[in-house]
Amino acid sequence: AYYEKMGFRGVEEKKSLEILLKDNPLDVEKLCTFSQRFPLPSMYRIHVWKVLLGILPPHSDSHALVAGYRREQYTDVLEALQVMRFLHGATPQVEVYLRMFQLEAQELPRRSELTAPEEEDEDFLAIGKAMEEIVDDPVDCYWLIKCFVNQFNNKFGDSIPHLPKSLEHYLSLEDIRLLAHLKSCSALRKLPYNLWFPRCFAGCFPESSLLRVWDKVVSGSCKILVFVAVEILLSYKIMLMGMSKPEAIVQFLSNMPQENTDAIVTKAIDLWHNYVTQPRGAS
Amino acid sequence: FLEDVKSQAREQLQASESRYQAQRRVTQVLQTELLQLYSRLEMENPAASSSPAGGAESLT
Amino acid sequence: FLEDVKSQAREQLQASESRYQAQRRVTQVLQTELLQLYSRLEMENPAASSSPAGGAESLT
Repeated sequence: AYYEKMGFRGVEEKKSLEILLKDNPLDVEKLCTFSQRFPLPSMYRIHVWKVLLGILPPHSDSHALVAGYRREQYTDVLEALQVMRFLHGATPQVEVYLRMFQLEAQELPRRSELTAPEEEDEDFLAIGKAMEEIVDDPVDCYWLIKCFVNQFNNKFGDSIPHLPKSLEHYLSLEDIRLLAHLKSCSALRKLPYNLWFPRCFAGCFPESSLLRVWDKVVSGSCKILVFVAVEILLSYKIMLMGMSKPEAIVQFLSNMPQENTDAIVTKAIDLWHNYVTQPRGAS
Repeated sequence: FLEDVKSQAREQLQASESRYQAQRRVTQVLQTELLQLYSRLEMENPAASSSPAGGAESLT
Repeated sequence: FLEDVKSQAREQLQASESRYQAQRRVTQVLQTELLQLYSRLEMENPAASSSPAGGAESLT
């Protein structure tokens, strides 16, 4: 009965999204609200992300024209990098995307000073690799990576450093004992935040789980990331309580098992709805 | 009046388009120039050609 | 309705401008690369430098 209900809900959601997608111009705000509330049906996900990230404009009758511009822009940048020998046949695809992104941002190193990607590029590369698994078409993929990264940094760049504090806050409400344990073995400040927040869990989760988190990020929430982290800690509570060395905790969390990531994401979204999207005072 | 707005928009888009095309022609000239230079460098300095190629190789 | 037409035109223009801007960045990078190559040519082949120098000047 539960699955029937869920299935029924899924059909209703899909129908209401289809109605929204027939609007011309598209109501971006409503699409955001939908994406905050429900998981996007996979057949519409890429399209909705493109609209929410501004890759496609609200007016549907401009989509063909704009998509043509996007494709040309992609080709122009790619060709130039090939002519300048920044790229060669064996360059990994994510590195191609990185160089294109750098060229457009006027951050391309000189060719004579070109080295393998730097540590500061790791977030981009992680997000790029995950997006590559999600999106087949390279033009779409490049644009989605570029706009995802740009929107994330512009909107949430200033909030990222505060997310660990927020994690502490919600963990104190959810499981004060676990928090006390992490604090007492001084692991709390050493948790792998850098693998979690700036790259939105790319590389930590299989893409199938990641998608539902990124639905929320693309539609305007970075707080969801905090709740995913809370649920990671909660679901490995028993193991974490048994570890007293911070290095062991960090080591474990940096190489998390991949089995129940779907359940973690589902619980994280529920928890996030409880605290944030449903008015309950806390924000 | 609506037609007026529409035609103004069309003109703006065309202007943007022609700016783009002009810039593309510049790019093409520069790219041709660059390709010629690369091949000249490699012809003139077959010994040193390891260094331009080296730039590319260091990428691998 | 008029606002709608205007905003649609604006969206199209923005996408077109973004394509133009990217092309401009490409031109800049190509120029930098060319200048570097010219100066390297001159260092390595001071004798043959007269002709590449001409090439460099035509860029400025």
